[in-house]
Amino acid sequence: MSLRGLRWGLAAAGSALLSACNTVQSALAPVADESRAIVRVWDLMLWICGPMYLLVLLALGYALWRNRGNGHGRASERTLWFGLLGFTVLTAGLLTVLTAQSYVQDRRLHAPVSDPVNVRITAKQWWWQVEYLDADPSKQFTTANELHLPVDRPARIELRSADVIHSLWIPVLNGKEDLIPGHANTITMTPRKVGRYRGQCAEFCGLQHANMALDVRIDDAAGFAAWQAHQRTPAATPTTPSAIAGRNDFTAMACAMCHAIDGTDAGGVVGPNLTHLASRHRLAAGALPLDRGTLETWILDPQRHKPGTNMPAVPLQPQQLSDITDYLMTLN
Amino acid sequence: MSRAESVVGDLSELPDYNFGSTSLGWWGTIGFMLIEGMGFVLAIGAYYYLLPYESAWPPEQSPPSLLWGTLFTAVAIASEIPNAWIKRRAKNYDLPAVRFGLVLMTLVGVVLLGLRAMEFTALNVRWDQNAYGSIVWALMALHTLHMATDTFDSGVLGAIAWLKKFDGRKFSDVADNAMYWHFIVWSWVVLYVVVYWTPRWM
Amino acid sequence: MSSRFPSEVARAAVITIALVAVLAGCERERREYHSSPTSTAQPHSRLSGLQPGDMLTTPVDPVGLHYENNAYHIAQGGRLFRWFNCNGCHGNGGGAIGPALMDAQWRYGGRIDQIHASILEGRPNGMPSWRGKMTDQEAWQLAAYVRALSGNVRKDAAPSRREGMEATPPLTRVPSQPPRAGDDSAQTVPAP
Amino acid sequence: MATSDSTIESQRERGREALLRTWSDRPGFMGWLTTVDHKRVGRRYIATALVFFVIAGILAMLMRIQLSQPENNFLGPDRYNQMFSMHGSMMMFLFAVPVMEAVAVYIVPLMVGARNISFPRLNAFSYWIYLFGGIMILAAFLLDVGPEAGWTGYVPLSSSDFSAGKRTDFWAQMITFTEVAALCIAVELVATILAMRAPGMTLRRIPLFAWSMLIVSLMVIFAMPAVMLSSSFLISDRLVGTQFYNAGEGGDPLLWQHLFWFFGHPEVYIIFMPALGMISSIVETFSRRPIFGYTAMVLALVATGFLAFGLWVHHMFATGLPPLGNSFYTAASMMIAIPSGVQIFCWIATLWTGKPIITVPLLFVLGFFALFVLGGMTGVMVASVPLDLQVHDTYFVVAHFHYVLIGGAVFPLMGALYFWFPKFTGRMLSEALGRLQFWLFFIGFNVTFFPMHILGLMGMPRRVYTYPSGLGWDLPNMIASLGSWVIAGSVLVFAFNVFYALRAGRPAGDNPWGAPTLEWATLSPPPPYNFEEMPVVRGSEPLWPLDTDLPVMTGLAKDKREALLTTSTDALPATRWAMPDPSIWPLWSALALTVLFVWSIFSPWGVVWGAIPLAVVLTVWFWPKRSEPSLGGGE
Repeated sequence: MSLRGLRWGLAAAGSALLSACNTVQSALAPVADESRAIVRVWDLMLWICGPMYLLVLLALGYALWRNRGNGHGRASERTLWFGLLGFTVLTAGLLTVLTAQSYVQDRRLHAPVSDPVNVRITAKQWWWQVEYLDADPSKQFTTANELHLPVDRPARIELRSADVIHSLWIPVLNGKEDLIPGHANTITMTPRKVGRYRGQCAEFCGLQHANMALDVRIDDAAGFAAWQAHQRTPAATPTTPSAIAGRNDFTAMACAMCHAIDGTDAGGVVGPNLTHLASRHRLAAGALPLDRGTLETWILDPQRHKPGTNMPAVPLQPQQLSDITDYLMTLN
Repeated sequence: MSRAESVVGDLSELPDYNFGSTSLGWWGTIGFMLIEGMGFVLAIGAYYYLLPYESAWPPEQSPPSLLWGTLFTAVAIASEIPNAWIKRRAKNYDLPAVRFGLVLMTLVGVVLLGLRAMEFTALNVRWDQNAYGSIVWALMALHTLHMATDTFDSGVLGAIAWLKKFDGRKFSDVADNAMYWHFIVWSWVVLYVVVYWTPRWM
Repeated sequence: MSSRFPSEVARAAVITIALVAVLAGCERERREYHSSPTSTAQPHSRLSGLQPGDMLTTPVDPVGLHYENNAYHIAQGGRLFRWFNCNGCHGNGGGAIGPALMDAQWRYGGRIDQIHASILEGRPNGMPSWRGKMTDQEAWQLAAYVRALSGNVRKDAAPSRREGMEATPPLTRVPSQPPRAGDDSAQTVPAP
Repeated sequence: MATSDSTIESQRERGREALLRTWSDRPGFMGWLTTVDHKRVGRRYIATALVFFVIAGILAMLMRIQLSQPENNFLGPDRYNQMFSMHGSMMMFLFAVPVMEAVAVYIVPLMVGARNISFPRLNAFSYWIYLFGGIMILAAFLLDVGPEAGWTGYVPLSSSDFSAGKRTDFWAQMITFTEVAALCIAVELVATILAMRAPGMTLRRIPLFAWSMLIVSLMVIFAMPAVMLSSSFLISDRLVGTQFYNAGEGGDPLLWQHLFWFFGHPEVYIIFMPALGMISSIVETFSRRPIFGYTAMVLALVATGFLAFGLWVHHMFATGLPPLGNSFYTAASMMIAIPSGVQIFCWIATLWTGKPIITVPLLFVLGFFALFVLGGMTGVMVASVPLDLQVHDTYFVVAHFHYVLIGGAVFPLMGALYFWFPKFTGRMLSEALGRLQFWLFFIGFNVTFFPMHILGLMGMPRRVYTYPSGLGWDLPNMIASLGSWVIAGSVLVFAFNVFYALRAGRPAGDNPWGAPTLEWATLSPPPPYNFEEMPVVRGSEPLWPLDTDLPVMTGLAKDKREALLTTSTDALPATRWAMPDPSIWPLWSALALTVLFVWSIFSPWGVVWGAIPLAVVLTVWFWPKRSEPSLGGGE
């Protein structure tokens, strides 16, 4: 039975691996109340199901071993019936324990929260529109593909879909919740650890389902406040000649049909809001890291990096391309 | 070469047909009634699943007009009388009665299909206007499909009764056909309440 | 051993089909992300339907056919039609400030290349020129969708009802209305 | 004395010749097209299903190549999406369900001692419909019109707005094809098991495989209408603009998920409960004792059948349904582990108290224990709402259902094929090659699918055509991709084993394994009439002890096709039922229906006009003909 050995070995190696090198998108590296509650369920499951599995296989192995050499194994039917009864009762009991644990932890996921950060995430093929809601409209702002949350404060996220069904999944914070046309779902998460994490669309949503990631940042209270304040400001006005040319091109050309940059004439609502593009860390919903080079190649031919994305390759003169890139890189 | 056999009985005296659960025709009919019944149940389920998604039911239209639907229901229920009669006659191997009855049932079916056509004109909603219209049309179409098939069956059986040798096996087919017509009629009565009266009670 | 027959039958079928596939291919279904061949010649559609002598016709831009036969491009066109707010003037094709697009009336030609030109070049009395505001491919996709609005589309490529509030009937059920008025647009694109 | 023996013997000989004349198919290709023999139909059903299995497997290999390393460019997103959609759809609709029903079509009538399946022509019709449906979807796929929204086809992604063209229509129509085929077989099996059992085979003596097929057939009858309804709604949404799933016009995308999973969850049990029956046959045969706890086993099967319909919501925990309702479905989903546990216990107890002989069929059953129980454990995990919210739609779930479906269904199926191959063909498969195949399959399977548990927990969603490096996903994916080649190897070994056995396999006697059920009481392969005289059953293991005579009842006609119908509970002889002769009309009807289905993909009028030829051929099918006196065609 070296195989089961191998399997458990693999399992151990695997968990070691994942705790070692992936803490940004692992369900077993929880940093929020909700995800920790879920890991409690996981632990109990492992401790009950693992031994049960071994028990069954040992019983099977023994049944074969004791009858080796064709010796007839004996046990009266009556004993067997008692055994069956006992086994059934045991199974039922363990399942009851698991159901109870599952129910208790599920309650935590839906516990009401006080004074949450209110965010509305709208999923679109294939990116996330992130709106920070506020009683005071002037304090609301919109960004994309990057979610900032303060540590030790619950966040209440409204989930909307603009086209097909998507599913918001940030494993380190909470389980997933679907974004469904015509349905208003919400999910709450209470981060407990500052850091940068990763979320991803978990419901198959078409050609670029694979490249629909969400960059998640848990900031300390001060950092979050600063970030918010900055995001509320309109876009920086370009100073260098190339950036100025770039802005003029941007607003005059196809770009402005889809993208908005607050404080300019560009008011498109089809694509991501670029007001503070340069302050983000990833491009095209996580498809690329964000720096001047990647941004330029992205604008040059989006279909090469994200085949099927709705952003077209706008024909540009080399000069225009570099101007626009310069301008966008000033939008921090 | 199979193993040694010991003869313990003889079957040659058994009948070569039967009515009910010792005839395969009966099992076939039951099976397909179960399948189609399940289809109706789920479609009705979908109807009531969609209902709460609208503030009013029907959303903007007025409910289906009662005239044709009610007329259809009346005729359908009335048709149970000849239907039960033909089933009884079939069990008595009364060929003339069965011949006459099958023709009658076929005609009834044709008349009902005519009435059904009128019903579709009086639903007051198109299938592509909203989900309400879609599900109403779906329920009606589903039932019409099954009614049309059974009418066709009766027609074919009738033709066989007039043109071909009609043995006991065929009589039991007639009985099964009558059983299927019960299903058509009573499943409709349920659908009638759903399609015509739910909107009025909502 | 008849049990081997079906597998052989299936295999044979698959092979023949593969050949068919190689020969035919399925223009209708291709998802083209990278921008396809764009038209070089801009057809100058006349501003008047009147013309001395016999009706003079310019050939259809083959690029147009390419877009017109592709379900994916037509669907993308429908998306752009909403995103670029064509509804603002053309009211879901029913017409408002701008002319209706669901009828057989075409002032500047109902051929796809003519519509493509109308979008990019603009037309008198209000239709702005979108050249530079959208890519050539997007214009072609829009043009293909606009033709579908009046049923001028192969039925197996036409989009059906769309998600959301229903403004137009499903284009699969719009009766085909070949362009009537307008100049050489009377000659419609032959459906392959 | 000797003379009388010889006269009896010659009488039997003449009887056999008469039966052969009556029950044989027409010679040649025509006979192949017109046969209504459940054994020939069953054999070709199995063969076709295995071909589809191989094709779907090749698609899986290609996907594994694409995923073997991050940011791979072997397949583009469009191709990849079509491939995983095809893989899922083919495995579920064209392989798993059909192959199980196919084995039943062959075995069940023999097992209950019948001359043929209850509705032989419907059976042939079912096969043709299934074949044409499969060919249609493959053709569509090769023409770039393959499904692209996954085997679950969730709306609105599968709506015409987001799946332009005809791809999804072909997929939905393929479902209609396969469901029609499956429903026909379900009705046949129910009728066969409840009305055609050998005299004396009371409900308490029905072999467990027949029991499981009876329950599976009933589940098919109650589950499949749901998916037929949902796919019809989808097609009409896409074709004539109905609004069932359009949230903007009072419809709801979740209606699809409810209907689909009301079918989709029982579907899993429809696939794996036949396997339970196969396991019981194999375990009983090779532990040389009756299955322990027969009653408990039957009750467990029935309980599973019922519970399976109460679980569908556990595929929808992430859609935001009311939490309390979800907890209810958690409880129900966990409960289904109890009947499974009961059966596992009974099998182990049977081995425990028997004389187990480890042959290849039993080897595959042992593999089943190791894999299915693990899949069952992860099943308990995904039943828990909070845990499911993490692993749902990740590779953890991919691992889970492959352990349940391959470990729980394909391993027993392999065992069953080794077990019944002698009956199918009269020849034995090689044990040595069998063991080689088993170990390749077992090792390859674990290497491929175990790492997926880890991938899922590490946050890798399913249905992604590529993934970034640096998330710790690279190594497990590479391991999984390598493992898939080992599985491919085992399939090749199996193919060779079959090929070799058909030509040079050791001839098998009537009952090479010394098994207790009736299918082993006749020749291998069985004659067209299955049994010379109707066998009579006096216990739950009719052929044990092996050296006793087989009690039979004589008197069924030998000069025309007759089968014996018995009462449903006590199996008392009731009717000598005339069975239909070979006919070409099931094939024509299947073709007519195929035309209707394919036509309706392109125009709703296809349903109307296509119905006319269909009605014509069906009428001819049922019209009494001279060629079939027993059906009242004669004068």
